[in-house]
Formats: sequence, structure tokens, C-alpha cells
Amino acid sequence: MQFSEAAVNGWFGLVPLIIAFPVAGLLVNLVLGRRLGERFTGFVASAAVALAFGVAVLQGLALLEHPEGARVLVADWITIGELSVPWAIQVDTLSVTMMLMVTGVSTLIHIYAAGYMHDDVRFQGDPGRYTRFFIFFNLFVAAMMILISGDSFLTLFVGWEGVGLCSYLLIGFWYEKGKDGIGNALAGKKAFVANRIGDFGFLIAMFLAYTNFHSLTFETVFEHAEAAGPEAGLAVTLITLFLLLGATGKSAQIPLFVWLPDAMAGPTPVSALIHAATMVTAGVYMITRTHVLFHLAPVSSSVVALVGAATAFFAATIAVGQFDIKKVLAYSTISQLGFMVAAVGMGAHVAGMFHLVTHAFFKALLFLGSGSVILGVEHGHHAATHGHGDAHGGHFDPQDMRNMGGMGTRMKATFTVYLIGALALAGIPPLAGFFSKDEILLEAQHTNLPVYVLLTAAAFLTAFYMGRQVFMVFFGKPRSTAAAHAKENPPLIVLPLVALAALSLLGGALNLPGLHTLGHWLEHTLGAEKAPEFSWLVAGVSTALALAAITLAWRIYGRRPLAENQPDPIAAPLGGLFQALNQKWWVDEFYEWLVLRRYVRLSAWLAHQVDTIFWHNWFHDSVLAAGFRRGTRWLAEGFDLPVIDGASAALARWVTDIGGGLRRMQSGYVRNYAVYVLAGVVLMLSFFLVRSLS
Amino acid sequence: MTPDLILFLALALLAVATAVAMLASRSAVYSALFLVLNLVTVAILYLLLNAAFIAMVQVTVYAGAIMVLFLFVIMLLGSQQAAVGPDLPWQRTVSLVLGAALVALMGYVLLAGSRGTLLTATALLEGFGSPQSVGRVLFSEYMVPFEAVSTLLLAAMVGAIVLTRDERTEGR
Amino acid sequence: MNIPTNYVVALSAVLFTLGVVGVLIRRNAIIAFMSVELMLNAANLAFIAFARAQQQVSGHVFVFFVIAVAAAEVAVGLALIVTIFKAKHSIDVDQVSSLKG
Amino acid sequence: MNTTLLLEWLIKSVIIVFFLLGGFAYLTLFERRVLAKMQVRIGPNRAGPWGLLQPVADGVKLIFKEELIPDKADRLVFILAPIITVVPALIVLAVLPFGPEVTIGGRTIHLGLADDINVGVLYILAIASIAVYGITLAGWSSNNKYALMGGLRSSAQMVSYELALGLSFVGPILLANSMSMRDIVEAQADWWFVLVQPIGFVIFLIATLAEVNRAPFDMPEAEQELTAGYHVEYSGMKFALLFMAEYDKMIAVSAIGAALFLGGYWGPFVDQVPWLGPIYLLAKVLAILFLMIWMRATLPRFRYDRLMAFGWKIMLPAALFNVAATAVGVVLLGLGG
Repeated sequence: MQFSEAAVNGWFGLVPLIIAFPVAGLLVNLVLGRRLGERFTGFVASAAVALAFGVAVLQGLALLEHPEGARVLVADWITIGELSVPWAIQVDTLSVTMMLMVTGVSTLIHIYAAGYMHDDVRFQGDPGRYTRFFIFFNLFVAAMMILISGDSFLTLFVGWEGVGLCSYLLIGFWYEKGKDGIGNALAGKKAFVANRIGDFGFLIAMFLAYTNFHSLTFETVFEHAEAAGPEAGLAVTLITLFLLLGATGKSAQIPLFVWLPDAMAGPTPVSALIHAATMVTAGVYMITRTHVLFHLAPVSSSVVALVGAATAFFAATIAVGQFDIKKVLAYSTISQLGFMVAAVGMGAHVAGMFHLVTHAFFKALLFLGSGSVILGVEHGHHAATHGHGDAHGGHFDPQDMRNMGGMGTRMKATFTVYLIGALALAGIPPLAGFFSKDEILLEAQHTNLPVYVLLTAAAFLTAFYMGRQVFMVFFGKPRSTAAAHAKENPPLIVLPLVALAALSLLGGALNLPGLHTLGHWLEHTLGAEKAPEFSWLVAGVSTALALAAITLAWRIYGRRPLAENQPDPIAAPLGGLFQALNQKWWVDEFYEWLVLRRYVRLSAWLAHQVDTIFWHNWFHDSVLAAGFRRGTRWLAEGFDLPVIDGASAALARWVTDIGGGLRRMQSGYVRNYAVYVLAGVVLMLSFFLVRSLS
Repeated sequence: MTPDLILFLALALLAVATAVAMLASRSAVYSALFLVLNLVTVAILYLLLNAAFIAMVQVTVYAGAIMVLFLFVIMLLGSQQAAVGPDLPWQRTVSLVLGAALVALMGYVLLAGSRGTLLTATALLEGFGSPQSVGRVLFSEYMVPFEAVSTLLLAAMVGAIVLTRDERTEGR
Repeated sequence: MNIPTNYVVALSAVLFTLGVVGVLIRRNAIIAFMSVELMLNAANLAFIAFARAQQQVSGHVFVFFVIAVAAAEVAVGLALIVTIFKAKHSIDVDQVSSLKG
Repeated sequence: MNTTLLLEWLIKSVIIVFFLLGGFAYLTLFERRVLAKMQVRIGPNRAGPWGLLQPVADGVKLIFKEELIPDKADRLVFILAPIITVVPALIVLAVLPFGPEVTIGGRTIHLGLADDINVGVLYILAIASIAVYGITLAGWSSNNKYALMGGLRSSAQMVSYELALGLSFVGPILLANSMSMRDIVEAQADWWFVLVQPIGFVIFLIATLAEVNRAPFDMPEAEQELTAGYHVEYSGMKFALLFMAEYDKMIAVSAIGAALFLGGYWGPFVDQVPWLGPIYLLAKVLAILFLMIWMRATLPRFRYDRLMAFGWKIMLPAALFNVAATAVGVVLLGLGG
């Protein structure tokens, strides 16, 4: 391991540990986990991530002293010709911000998961998978660290693929469950395939970057791109657009967002950690990391902003029509990611990163809170059926909000923190969400009006669907026996929620208007960014809209709570629109029609025409087999018989002839043999004599 | 031509003549007798070459025992006449040519260049070739070979007895 | 004997060759056998000549051994011939081509 | 090459040969007379006083006999065989010392042809082994089955007993610490080796009887079984040669035995009067010869397989034991030189 000088002098040299600790944790659990039991497994996994968090904190403290950061070389990785990709870790304010956020939230979610999974594996009927879960979880953290810390496209891509793998593994954690017994597996596959499309874009972008700028290291690529100037404009635009494709895959933007709602099939901590707080933000992080390129490609930036804004609004509308508590949050996540993408598209990287961090707090909180609610309902269902009904059967859906109601009185702590999270998401001051969302809206109002309108509408919808959810879940009377029997969860689950709630409350302090702490902090990496002045108008509009939306929600869902089996009150007035919202605008069906059916038909046609007729019937049978037969026949008749056989036959004939000649020497007469001996003696003596004479 | 040379040449001539006669004789008994003569001639040469002990051993063992044995067998078998029957056509010619070539080669080597030590040019040690001198070397340096040869003789004796034993007259 | 060593050795060579020729051209096993003895004898003569030239009694010892071995050889060899004669009533070496008794 | 020395050797050789030739002639007479006495007969007494001219008469008779050569015999070998037989008997005594040094006309002379060569004993063995050929070849060349069987028996017998004979020589060699016959005889100036080598002497006597084909080991010429053995086809002077060889060998081995075991030429006053030496030696030879004739008169002939078994199973182990015992005695008791 080699360290740069700055790293050797400071704490930066420790940064590889941020990857090493989770790897160590997963290795320990891999080897010993099953033998040592749940408590140990959970402790090891949580401790590994907590130690990584400690390392991240150290890095942050070191950065306070040396804001310029460092590049820590771990190993020479790939050297082929002029291509040289070392495995180096980039320590700067951006990556360390991500590290702090990821490891911090991860630590809390690990602790939560230690409690949650204890129950979950039992409800799902396979306690043995407890260890496997934490191995995957630690693996995810390690991959995420590689993604964040990489100083080149390739190292980032390694992490990118690593987290994709973990996502796939964890979505399909209960692979034998779900619709028809394959629903979860299909969900994992969907996530994987959607991500592949994005990864394809990322790879193309990487190839283009290398072709044009002869490097894969961020720094070098940026330098070369800037040096190339306008000439490289097209190339940079292409690169950034393909990067955007990658980002839409990972960060669930239009058109590749469809996998994220399905990803809710994974256990709730997975939804919270991977599909809300960390992995899905990787696209945002990647765009931020390559902001130099996006600066050079205004067209791409606009596209990014529009894609983000459209996604934010589109996903928000869908969230309104959902009944699954986690699906609502999933579309909310997509929507909020749209906010971030829009922000970075507009060049407001600080705002994007700010929202990324605060969103991580409150969305993780909301997911974990929903998990707490679900667990509570499961417990209730379990208690109501006296332990002999199947708690996870098809008849009862513990995630359906229509089966809940009145949870606020039964799970007070959960209700409290959930309320905080919801308000933060809705953008009610002074909670974290308000500040971060406000900055984005402010930036949009300044630079891009369509984006502003879309985002504002999305913000209104956000407040509405969060109000709808809170009222449906926590207020009113229980609409099922399970909900009626629900009870609060143990502290191991609740305490992380409290911590996250505190962060959601106070997270806005990171980048208060006027202070811009985060902005100054990230300046070292992203360069000075002129933040727009705080606008009372923008803030007021958004706050007013949010309050209005909440009021609306209260009028619809809070004043007269839903009764058992009563349809959604807005379904009737909205009619077909609600159907569209509930069915997610038939996007999946559209994709099915647009891509899948054609793809399957094309595949079938190709299978028949190309594989069967062309390759198998014609190429294999006519060309290969027949050619091989012809070739072997020629070899057999033209080569083997005359040359090989001929040679051995001739050899045998020679041996026979020579042997026949020599046989005459074998007369059987002793005196004859003696003559040969004498002849040999005479010959040898002659030889020696001649040699001595010459 | 010194008297020594004449003596040597005479003995050499006798030796060669007896050897040739041995080969040429049609009767095996004559062959044996010529060989005895040859051996005695060589024994005399041994005497002249200061190898008195070996000369006596030669006469005693070779002429007196081995050749008697030969004669004994020849007479016992009654096959003193040379075997009749078709001879190999070229065997005799080739053998004679090769033999001549061998003699020519060795003769050239021995007589063309240096003639070697003149045998009287070096003063002889006292008692060279006497039974004492030979015995002293034989029973010191060559003790092991001597014992080996004695074993060999014993084995040969046993072998000869076993080979020629007539089992029909056994136990008489 | 005031003659060069080589003369004696040359005589030995001639006698040796005569022995060889005897082995080659005589078909009577006993005479072939005697020819072998002639060859041994010729070798002995060379031994004695060299022993005299080198003043080494070892040469005499070798001759002694050769004679002893020759005696053993003749004893066994003649025994074999007698046995063969008993079986085949011939001592033509060319007819002794079977190892069967 | 010293002419005087050559002449001296020539004279010695002639003396030895004549001694043996004359010895052979009168040994036959001696044997016949002794045998006659033992068998209570008179023996030859007509030719000359006490029959002394009898050998001459026999010789003349044989010279005038017809020389028969069988038709299918191998003529060359048939003629050579008696010569081959007689030569070893004549030359074997070349290494025997007949007496101490004497001085004739200012020259110091060894009474012996090559009595001081350091392989004297080996020479005797070598000649003894050569002696087989004559008998074998005689038997073979006659192309007579009896003769051949006699020859083969003779070969086998002589080869077998040669081992014991050679081993019986080892005792005196060890005691004298030399293979020179003169050294061996000189070593017996004070006492005879027979005193410490009684077994060796007995083995020597028995083995020499076998070597020279004397009764009771006269298998090769066993009249009853083989008519007359290897010399059944011989007649005239060739028969005389074979006969002579046998008796000369008797004389030779007796002389050798005397030299090896009975102190050779040593006797009272030989120190002062060297010429007494040959006389003492002759007396000892006569004594051994008398012993041989005595045995012939006394003992019946062995069966052939018993003879071979005796040679390999009794004589050889006994001789080996004697060698080992002598060696131990020489090393531990300090016997000999």
C-alpha cells in the first residue's frame, strides 16, 4: 500500500479501513456467523459499520485541517498498455460527506435491522437467513464505500456494480416468496435488468471518456475535457448523456424508475438503506462527482434538470394513488430523487447534495417507521390469530394502509418519529426537508421556470400524499383485528428511529440560508457556487402549498377516517384518473407492450431464424458438420492412407527387408558369430591405427 | 644376428610351426600333440625370459594336465577324425583373410616403430621370476584373486564331476 | 635374451591370430577348444614379455591365474563336450545349436 | 657361453645317461634275482658269473627281434611313443645333486647337472607329468583296444597320483625353504627329513609306485585283464625302450626320494671325503629299489576303481593333511631353515 505524502502525515492514510471494516465484518459473519448466533452476528455487522463511521468522522476532522483532501493509493490495479488504473481512494469534502452520511445512516439501520430481522426471519419462516442478511448488508456498505471513494470511473463502476449486486441479492432476499412464489425473485430481476440498462450507459460513457481523453481517472478526464474546450463539446455531451442514462438507472429516474417500487419486496431495512438513503443517491453523487463535464455540456444539464423535475412530479402523482405503505414511500423516494437530479442538472450541486443528505435522514426514518408499523401489525395479526394462523399468508397484507388505522395510540413512539419524518418530507419549516427543498426550488425559480413549476407541484403533492398516509395509518380506528392488536416495538428498533428523527429535525442546520455551511464545505471540491439569495416568496409559496395540501388531506382522510372496506374517498371524484394513479399510469404495461413483447417476439424469431435455421440447420449441419466430414475424409484418404499409413508401411517394409538381410547373419553357427567378432576387432584396430597415424 | 636372436627366431619358428601344424592336422591327436609341443616351446621361451616358475607351471599344468585331459577325451570319444559335412562356403576364406589382416595390423604396430625395451638392457632383480618372488606377490597383493581362483577351481571340479556322472552306474 | 620386447609380443600376436583362425575354421569342438588354449597361451607370452620388460612379477602372477582359470575351463569344457557327445554322438560345434538336453 | 662349462655339462650328462642305461640293465637282473630269492627260486645264473651277463644277453636278443608294426597303427606315433616315454626318465635326474662340491684339477665342480636351479622340484614334477604321454600315445597308436585301455588307465592313474606326489614334495620344500634340490639336500646335513616327514615319505613311495606303474599299481600292463597293456603290440627294441623307461624311472624316483627324504648324498665323513657322497646316494637308491621289488613280490594288484578311489580319497587327503601339519610345524616350531 502506498500513501501520498499528505495521507502519511494525516489521518487520510486510514481511509482504506472504511472499506476494510465492512469486509472484515462480512468475513467474520461468513465464517463464524451461523455458529455464534444472532446477537453476535448483528453486533459484528453493526460494529463493522460503526467503525467505518468512525473512520469517516476521522476523515472529516482531518479535512477540517486539510480541506484539499488527499488521494490514497491502495494498489496498482490495471495496467494494460497506456491504460493505467490504480486503485486509489479520493478523500475530499464531497466523498467524505457521502461517507459520513452513508456510514452514519447505515449504522443506525444496522442496529435497527438487528432487531427487525430477528422478527422478520421468524415471520417469514427461515431464521437461518439472519446471518446471510447481515453479510449482504456489510457487503453493500463495502461496495458503497468503493463507489464513493473511487477516484476514477472504473473504481466507481466497481462499487456501482457491487451495490447493484447487493440490491439484487437483498430485493430477492425472500426469493421464494411474493406473487406466485416468484414475485420477489422477479422484482430482483427487474431491478437488475433496469440497472443493466443504466450500467450500459455508464459503460458507454466510460469508453467514450477513455477514447476522447485517454484516461479513466476523474481528475485527468476533467483536465483533458476542459483543455479540449469546445471541440470536445459533442463528445462531452454524449458522455454526460450516457452518464445520465446510468444515473436514471441507479437513481430511478424516468424512464428506468420502474424497478424501485418493486424493490420494496426486500426487507424494510433494505428499502430504507439501499432504496431510499444510499444506493439510489449514487446517480446523484455520480453526476455531482462529474459536475465538470456537465458544466461543459449545457444541453445535457438541461436534460438532466428536466428529467429530474418530470420524475419528481410524475412519481408524486403515482404516490397519491397507492395503498401500500412502502409503495407510497417508494414513489416518494423517486420523486425526491427527481428533486436532487433536477438540482444537480441546474448546477446546484450543493443544494442537490444537501437534499440528498436530509432526504437520507427522513426517508430512512420514514421507511424504518413504516417497518416498525408493519412489524406492529404483524405482531398484532400474530396475536389475533393466536399464533396458529399464517401471519404471512395471502389473505392478509400487513403493508396495506387500508388494514391499518389508529396506530398512533398503539405505537406512540413510532407515531411521533413518523410524524417528524413526514413533516420533514412535506417541507414544513424548520424541519430539514424544508431547507433543502427550498434551496432547490429557489434555484429552479432562478434558472428554469418549467422545472420550478413541476417541482412546486410535486412539493404540493408530496405534502398531500404524506398527509394522506399519516392520517390513514395513525388516525381513526383500527380497520383490522391485526391493527387493533398492534403494539410498540422494542427499543432496539425504536432508538435508531429516535436518532434519525433528531437528524431530520435538525438536519436543516447543515446549510442554513445565509450560513451555507455545507456550501463552504463542499466548495473545496465543487468550487465556489453562488447560492441564490433566500427568497421569502419561494419559501412562502412552498410552505403555504404544503400546509394547504396537509389541510386538504386532513379534510379528506382525517376528519372522517376511513371505515373498514371503504374505498378511497378521492377515488370516486377523480374517477379514471385515480385508477391511472393507482395503476402507476400503466407504465409497466406500456413497457411491457413497447419493449418486452417485441423483445420476446424478436427473441423467438431470432431463436427460430437465426439459431435454428441459420446457425443450427445451415451453419452447423451444412457448413461445420459437412465441412468437417469433407475435411476428415480428405485427411483420411488423402493424407492418412498415403502419408501416415504409407510411411509406417514403408518403415515396416524397410525393417522387414533389413531384418531379412540381417537374418542371414544369424546362421546358428558359433564359428560364424566368431567371424563377426573378429571382423569387429579388425575394424576397431584399423580405426585406432589410422587415427594414430593421421 | 646375435646368437640370442637366432635362438629366439628358432623357438619362434618352432612355436608358429607347431601352431600351424595343430590347425592343419586332420587328426585331433596330432593337433593335441602339436599343441603340447607348442606349449613346451613357449615354456622354454618363458625360461629364457626369466620366468622359470611360470615355465614349470606351464609344463606341469598345461602340458602335463590339461593336454593329457584333452588327449584323454579325444581317445575316449574316438572322434579324432575331423567332422565331415558341408562347410560354410566363405567361412574359411574370410577367416584366413581376417586373420591375415589382424596379424598385419598388429605386426605393423609392433614392428614398424619402436621395438620396445631390449630385454637384457635392464639389470634384473635378484630372484626375478623365481617361486619365491612370484609367491610373495601372489600371497600378498593378489591374495583375494588367489582365493577366488581356488574357489573357481573347486567349482569347476564339482561341475565337471556333475556333468560327466553317469547316473545309471550311480551308487555302485 | 638380448632381443626387443616387441619381437616376443609379435610372436604372441601371431600365435594369437593362429588360435583365432583355428577357432574359426575348425569344426571339431575339441580342436576349437585347443585353439582357445593357444590364444590364452599367446596372451600369456605377451604377459611374460611385458613382465620382463617392466620388471614386474605381477605379470607372472597374471599368467599363473590364467593357467589356473584355463585348467578350470578345460575341466568344465571337456566335461560338457563329453556330455554332448554322449547325447548327440557328435562334437561338431555347428550341430550343437539346441539348448535342449 | 663358456666352452669349458659346456664341456663340463656334456660330460656330466653323458655320465648320468650312462649311469641310467647301465643301471637299467642291472636293475632287471637285480629284480629277477631278488624276486627269485623271495620266491625261493634261483633266478638267472647262467650268463656269466652270478648271471651278470644276463642283461647283455637280453639286449642282444631284443636287438635281433623283428620290429612288428600293426597295419592300422599310426606309424609315426607308434615309433615315437617309446622315445617319448624314455626321454623324461633320462632327463629327470638333471636337477639331482649326486654329491657335494669336489675339486678336479683345480676346478670346483658340482656333482650334478643343474642341481641348484631354484625350480628343481617343479622341474621334477613337470617331467613327471610329461612322462604320461609316452604310455598314452603308445596305447593309442597301437590301434588295439587293450592297448588303448591300458594307455587311458595309465593316464588317469598318473594324473591322479601326481597330485599326491606333488603334495608330498611340499614337506621337504617347506623344511628346506627352497625348491632347489641342492638346498633341500644340504638342509639334511644333520638329520633326514624322513624323521619329521614319515607320512610324506610313505605317500611319496606309494605315489611313485603308481607313477612308474609298478605293482601293486601296474594296471596299465595288467596281464590278466589287458594282456599286456599299452605295450601289447610292441616288440624288439621299441619294447626294450619302453621297458628301459620303466626301470629308469624306478631308479630316478628312488634317487629323488633319497634326495628329498633320506638326506641325499649325506652320510658319515662326506664332509671330509666328498667322493663318499655318490656312494651313500647309490646305497640309499638301492635300498628304495629293493623296497619296490619287495612290494611287487608281496602285494597283489589293485582293482582299477579301488586304485582311483585310493588315490583321491586317501592319498590326497593324507597329503593335504601332511602339508598343513608341516606348515604348522615350520611356522610354530621353527623346523627347517
